[in-house]
Amino acid sequence: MESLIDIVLLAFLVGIAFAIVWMKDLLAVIMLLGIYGLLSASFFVAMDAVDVAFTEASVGAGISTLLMLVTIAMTGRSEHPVRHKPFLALAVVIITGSLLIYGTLDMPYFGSAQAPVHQHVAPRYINDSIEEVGVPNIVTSVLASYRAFDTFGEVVVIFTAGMGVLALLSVVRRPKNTTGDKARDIAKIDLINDSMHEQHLVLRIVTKMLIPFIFLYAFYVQFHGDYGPGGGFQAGVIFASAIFLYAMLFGMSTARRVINQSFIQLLAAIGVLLYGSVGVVSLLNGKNFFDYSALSVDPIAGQHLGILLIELGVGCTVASVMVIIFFSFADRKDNGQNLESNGIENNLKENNKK
Amino acid sequence: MLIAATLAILIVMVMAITRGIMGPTLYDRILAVNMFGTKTVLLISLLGFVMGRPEFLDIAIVYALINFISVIGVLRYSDSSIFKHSNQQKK
Amino acid sequence: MDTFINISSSVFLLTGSFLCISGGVGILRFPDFYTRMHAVGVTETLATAMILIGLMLHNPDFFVDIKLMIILIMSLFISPTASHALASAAMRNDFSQKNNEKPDSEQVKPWNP
Amino acid sequence: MLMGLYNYWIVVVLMMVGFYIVIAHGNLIKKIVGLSIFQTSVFIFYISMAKVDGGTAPILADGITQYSNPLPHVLILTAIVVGIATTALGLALAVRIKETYGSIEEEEIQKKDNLDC
Repeated sequence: MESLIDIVLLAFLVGIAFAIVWMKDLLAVIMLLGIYGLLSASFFVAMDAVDVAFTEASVGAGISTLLMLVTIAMTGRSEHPVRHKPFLALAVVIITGSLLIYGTLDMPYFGSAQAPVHQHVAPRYINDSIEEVGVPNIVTSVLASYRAFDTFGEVVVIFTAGMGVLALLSVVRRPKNTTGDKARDIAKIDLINDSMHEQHLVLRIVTKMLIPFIFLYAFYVQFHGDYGPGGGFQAGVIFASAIFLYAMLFGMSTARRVINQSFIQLLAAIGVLLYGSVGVVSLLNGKNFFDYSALSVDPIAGQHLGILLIELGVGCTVASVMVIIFFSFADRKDNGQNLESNGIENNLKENNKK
Repeated sequence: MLIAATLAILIVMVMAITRGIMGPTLYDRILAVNMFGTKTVLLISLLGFVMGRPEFLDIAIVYALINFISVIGVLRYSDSSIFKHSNQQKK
Repeated sequence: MDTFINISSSVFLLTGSFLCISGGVGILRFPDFYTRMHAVGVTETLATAMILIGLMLHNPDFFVDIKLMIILIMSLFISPTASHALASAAMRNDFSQKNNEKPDSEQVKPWNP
Repeated sequence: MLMGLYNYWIVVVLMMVGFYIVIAHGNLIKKIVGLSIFQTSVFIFYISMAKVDGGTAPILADGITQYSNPLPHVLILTAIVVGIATTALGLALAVRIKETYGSIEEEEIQKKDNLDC
């Protein structure tokens, strides 16, 4: 049964990948990419990787689809046909692919317990982590304790990517003392937003009921990560997606009023700092960097405290970076639209004068 | 019974993927994605039972939420002016 | 009692599977968007509820049942809302049945190597 | 052998599909989609390697002795989140290119660059 599910899901993935190559409408491509994300996440569940499935579900199917949608709303949705003949590309791909397949012939078979991957450090993690770290979820204990330095690097990469997006896409704020004309424009935009809200009455009410639940669930995932699938990465993404939902239905200006830009930037930095400072504290107490047993008299309690703190740091950083990225894109899009509509109005005025 | 239900859901997934690839309109594709997401929630719940560790239903909850959010996102951002513009051009 | 619960669980699961498949046939075979919408929107919620109730009966563990219940309540909220949003968005964009048969973009010729 | 290596062959096929999109298509968004397919194929490769026959998810519970390998799961978990962050950076670059050049097609960008020179 399990191998049947494996075969079928992978066959779906290949079918969708070929359909993505074939399609020219980028919006359809992105819809298919959403299905692709959902499918690969189900595949991860079938392969026992519940934590990975958790992350892929929220990231691959949710956030990356959203970001790509906002982007193609700015850049246009149809792709030009490929002009030159793709024979060269096809030849390169086929040769590389057949070499890789030749390479797989030496690999240990799928699922064999004697494969070299399972011999080196994994037995130590599986057998000893409950005594050394005291957390039932082995993935969390490896992520947050054994390989904490590695994870620190990943968090810094995420932070840097967020700052990069901010540097590329941040829009210049309007000066506060706007003249009457501009103020009227802003009021008009707000009016348009409000009228759009009137149309989505059902959606707004259901969303209002769902959002507190999503926040609660994000906290559950954050703090239950030691005992089940979950942890800072997943919780951060879920937290951010609740904010996306709010921003999409109630308009960016309302969301901006709820979430302050400088506060969210500060929170992203605080997450990284919290993570790093846990390491520094254990260094000051005379143990190795990220050796949490230095945090408390009882080593297991120290491990628990350390994992809790760094997961909190990861959650803060991931959530705020995702919000920063999404807000940058959405702001960019709204501003572009306002410029466009102003341009159209000006054109109309000129035409009327003529 | 669990296996029969799982097979049924896999078959429905094929149908949803076919509709998602065939189109022909944007809304058909969104419908296919939405349906696919719901079926994924069911598949994950069933997989937990088939594989004998049903305590991981948290993932299915996330799927339900994310599915909703992505449908709202598609509707929100596919209504923008660029798309209307291209529609008008077509007419 | 056990056999009764087993049988009712099987019945729920099979009914749910049947509804799923009928929705799937609907999305594949119906001629235009609104009828497809109808097929999916109607069967989806009921099929989800049936399969989840079947699973609940299948497993008497308390926490698992609570989680299944949460999924059930959420899908009862979410699927009709998503269907409603989709249908109303289609209506608003003047997406009448007449121009349904046109593809959504100017389909470029398929790539053939 | 067919069953033993099926997953890896699928991974190779997916990887090559992503690679093909990246080198043969001119649209920048499509290229990013290709990259993300490539990325997912690597994830699938790692997770397939981690699977042990008869094992279950690496969360300790009573009465279970065989677990799948947790190390690839950890690597891929962080890689997914880093992947979305880098994808967002790529999309931001695409948006800026659209604003500067008025197009995200590789050929048109090249043409404009040649005109400027």
